[in-house]
Amino acid sequence: MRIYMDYILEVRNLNVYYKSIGRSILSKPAKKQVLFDVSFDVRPGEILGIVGESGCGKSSLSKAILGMNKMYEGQIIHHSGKPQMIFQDPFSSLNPAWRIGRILEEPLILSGIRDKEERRKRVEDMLNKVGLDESYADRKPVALSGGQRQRVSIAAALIARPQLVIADEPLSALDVTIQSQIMDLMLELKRELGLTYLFVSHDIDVVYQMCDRIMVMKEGRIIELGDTLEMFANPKNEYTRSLIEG
Amino acid sequence: MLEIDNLTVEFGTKKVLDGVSLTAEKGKVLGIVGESGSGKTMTALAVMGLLSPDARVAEGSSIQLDGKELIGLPEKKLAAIRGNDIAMIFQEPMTSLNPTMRIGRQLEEALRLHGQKIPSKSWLREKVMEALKEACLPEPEKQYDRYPHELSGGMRQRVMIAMGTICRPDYLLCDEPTTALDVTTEKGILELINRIRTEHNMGIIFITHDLKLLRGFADKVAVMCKGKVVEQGSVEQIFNAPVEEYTRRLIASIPDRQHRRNVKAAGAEK
Amino acid sequence: MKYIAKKLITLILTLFLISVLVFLIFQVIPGDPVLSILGTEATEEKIESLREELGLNASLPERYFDWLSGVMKGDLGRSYRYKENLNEQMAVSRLVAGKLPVTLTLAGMSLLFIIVLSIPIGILWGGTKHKWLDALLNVLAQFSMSVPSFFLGIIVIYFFGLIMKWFTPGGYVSYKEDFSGYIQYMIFPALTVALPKVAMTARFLRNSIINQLNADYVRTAYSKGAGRTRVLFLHVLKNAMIPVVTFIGVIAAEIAAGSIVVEQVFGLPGIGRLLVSSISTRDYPVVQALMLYIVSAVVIVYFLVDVLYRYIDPRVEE
Amino acid sequence: MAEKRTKVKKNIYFRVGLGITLFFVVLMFVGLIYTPYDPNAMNSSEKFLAPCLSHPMGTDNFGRDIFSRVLKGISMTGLVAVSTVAIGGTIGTIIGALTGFYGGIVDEIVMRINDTLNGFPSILLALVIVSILGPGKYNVILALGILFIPSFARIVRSEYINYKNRDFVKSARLMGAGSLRIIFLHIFPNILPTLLVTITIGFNNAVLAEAGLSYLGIGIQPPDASLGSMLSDAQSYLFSAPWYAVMPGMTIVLFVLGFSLLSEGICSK
Repeated sequence: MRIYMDYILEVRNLNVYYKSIGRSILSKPAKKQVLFDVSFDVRPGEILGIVGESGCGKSSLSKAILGMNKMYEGQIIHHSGKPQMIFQDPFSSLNPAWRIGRILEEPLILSGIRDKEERRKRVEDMLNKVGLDESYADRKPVALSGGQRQRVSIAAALIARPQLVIADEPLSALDVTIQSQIMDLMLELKRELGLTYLFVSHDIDVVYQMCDRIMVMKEGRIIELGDTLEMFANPKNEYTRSLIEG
Repeated sequence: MLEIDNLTVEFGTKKVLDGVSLTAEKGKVLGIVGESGSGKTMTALAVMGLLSPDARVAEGSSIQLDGKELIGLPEKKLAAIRGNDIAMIFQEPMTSLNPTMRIGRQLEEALRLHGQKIPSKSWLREKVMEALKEACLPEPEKQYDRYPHELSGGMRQRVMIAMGTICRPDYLLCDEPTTALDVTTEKGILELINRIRTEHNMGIIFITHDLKLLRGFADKVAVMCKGKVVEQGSVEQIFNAPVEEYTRRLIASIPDRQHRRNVKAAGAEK
Repeated sequence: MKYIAKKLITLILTLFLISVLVFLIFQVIPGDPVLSILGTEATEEKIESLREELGLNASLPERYFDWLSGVMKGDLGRSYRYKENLNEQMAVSRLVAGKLPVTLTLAGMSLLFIIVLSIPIGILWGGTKHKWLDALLNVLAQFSMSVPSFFLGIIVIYFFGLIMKWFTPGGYVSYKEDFSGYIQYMIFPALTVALPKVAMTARFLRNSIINQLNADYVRTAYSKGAGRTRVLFLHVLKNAMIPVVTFIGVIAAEIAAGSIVVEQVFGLPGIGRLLVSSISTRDYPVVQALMLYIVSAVVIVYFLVDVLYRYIDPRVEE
Repeated sequence: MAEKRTKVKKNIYFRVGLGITLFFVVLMFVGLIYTPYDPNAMNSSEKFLAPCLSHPMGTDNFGRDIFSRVLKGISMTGLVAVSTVAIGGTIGTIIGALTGFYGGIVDEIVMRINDTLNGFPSILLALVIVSILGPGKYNVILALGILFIPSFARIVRSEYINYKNRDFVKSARLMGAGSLRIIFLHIFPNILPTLLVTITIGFNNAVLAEAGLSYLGIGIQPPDASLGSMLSDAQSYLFSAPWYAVMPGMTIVLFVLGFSLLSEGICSK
């Protein structure tokens, strides 16, 4: 085994299955395979893009890595603390009954920070980091715009200092102008907090600007993986070229 | 000519549209772009007279179709125009068709509402078949008796387009018809709309939030923000020499690869 | 078809569960059935022979299957209170058979009233543009849903019976003697059961119509040039009626509950009244049988409504 | 906050409903400690008095003051309904939350039992339980309490199924929140409005069910006063003393109307 931390995440020969809703509780639920022998590594501090059309298995991959779907064969080796996730739909990723302050305090409570004062300070500090002022702490998600909510859900994901963050289509539910602001925010936070992103998206242009390396997926398989600039200069695979020309 | 002049619409005290002036011509594509809440859909609904009851069209607003004023027309006359002279298609293909009525019958209804004389049932069926074929729907005979939920998003949008254009209206309002579709189907729908425009010399008013869609598609572009038309002009003028700051920012936000790359690289040295 | 088969299995499963539940409830009752039949001074071997005859000594599952097979064959055991003749207890099935048609007519007529009255009111209510009419109907509905069925019965008796004299309160006429008189009398109890349910169903239909009116396909219909009435009747009504079918199924249980009380108010010799009297006299075989009948009927209505829902809504996949 | 307050002000149902409900809640507590006359004191000289100043609701066939009996009846019915909703509500909510959140076989079984209990018309199940335990207010409370568990369970379960797949629950789990914490701390506050409406509807059904049972004579037994039993006595004197039936009847109607307007107000807020 490697002694120094070469990789933050290693995935070896991963096959992921889904329970298709069985006819009824009596019959055995049929297993549908969605990922076929996926292997790749993630280096600390990089942004690895996972791109492909809807249904290519990229969300199933992120769910398996986060432990949300236990039905898989193969290995997923984490070399970092608990990975966190940034969700696509800003309207569903925040608890509508809680104030923003309470939402951001929860990860701190769960990571064992007892002192209320320290938690309050870190919540305010995080709000500023994502470009919102402290007064937002008393508001409820319903009073915020899509872009502001996405900033809060990013804050919630990062406040407990994770190392690996999986962003599953974080921009596609937002307006174009807001998308670029969120992109800048994510880049800034990555530099400041030394994060590693797994950036899942169907939009090749967004992935091109954000990611150091790109993994192209189709029907549950990795069909190309490599450095962003090289891949855009001469895509090896036909499908990748059609995605890039778009 | 479809002329919208100083259209102002208020919801209670909030001004949703403020002095919107646009003109659309037959055979040409007028693109309307703006973020959500900019009033682009509201403008289309105002033209169709489908604003919700608590919306108030202010004095001095005017929408004229070939010289005939639409604002203030009795409901009966407006209904005669809808679908026949001006038609509209919507963003959500999933919910825009009646879920419990067969596709064929929903298309027939468009003809029944405006066709003066319907010689026979078979004429009606044949007309619908024609429209379905024109919209490039595979096996139109089979589609006729299907229900909406049995079709894919793209096919449903094609049915919507067939339904909108079956009575050969002069103008077709398209409210973000491809936003809910994936990239390949989107291209197909845009080609279909273009073909209908040229074949029937139909005026297209294409509403979208995605400016880059209009680049190779629209003749004229109007940029809307917070209920006002911020800028309008030919597609070249808007893309190459935008006057307003807001338009420039909109264009800048089109993920232009090289520009963002530099921002990322610049940040890295810091 | 597969869906119906699956639903049939769940129906049988539920009916089985009901029979077990009903059976168990009456095993847990304090007091010995034999004593309540023979009375306390009965001699020892008389008690023993009756105990044997009723099979009370057998084990629980045996008694259950014995009871269940009896039910299948229509033999629901013997009543404690009612006597066939001097020394023989009245068979429950015969006791019930005489009274079942009364309750069935009551439930049937009230269901008819509910459908006939609530649909037009619901359409008027959902489709109307006038805010005041909507508010008025809402207050009326709230009011009629707050009236307990027995109090409503008393009002109907007082108003229609005593003052308007449209019927003679307590003047029940058996269907055997004078069928038209029977139906005429039954109208009033049926109305009493139906009224609160009419309000509920009409309001449910109103909300369903308003939901549909906000759907995108309505906007498409208008954009095709359809008028308001065409949209309401041709497009919205059919979609709005689908959930109403299930709703009517759901209130089937409440119609049964309503009939039990209203039979008491109007003095109708139905199984509801029999049930109440058997409970107060602790005549458990009768109570057991009636419960089995009522609950099975309600659950079967659920099943039928579920299948009907499947049939009229094309969207529902296999 | 100002915008929210005007919405409440404009909401007539809420205000009228709250008004009537508070009026009855006050009456409920008053009835516990004070009544103008002794509700059971018979006074043969004052039989069948029409509503007058000394007897605002008139007197019954034994000359008892109807207003005092109605007052006692309100507090009795109120107490029964409150305890019923408390029992049925808490147990039903817990069952609904657990089956909704965890799902699986347990959920299937509980749902089957729920369907079966659903088959029982409300009155019938209460009748059966009362026939086993015998009438009297404690048995009525127990019977109605059990009766309300399935309806609460069903409504709470569907809420939990709706919320359990939401992203904020997934992110809570990723942060290390345990299931119980998610059920009661994260999801529960979101279902409060629905729960509140179910409680008010439950209260109404409890009042109607108790009155029904007492009317049939197997609910609350004398000497405890109950609006239901008063109505069954009053029915035989309908022609000579209609107010004897109307007074308790209208009290029930207003009591229930108050609550349903309140619940209508809450859910449209």
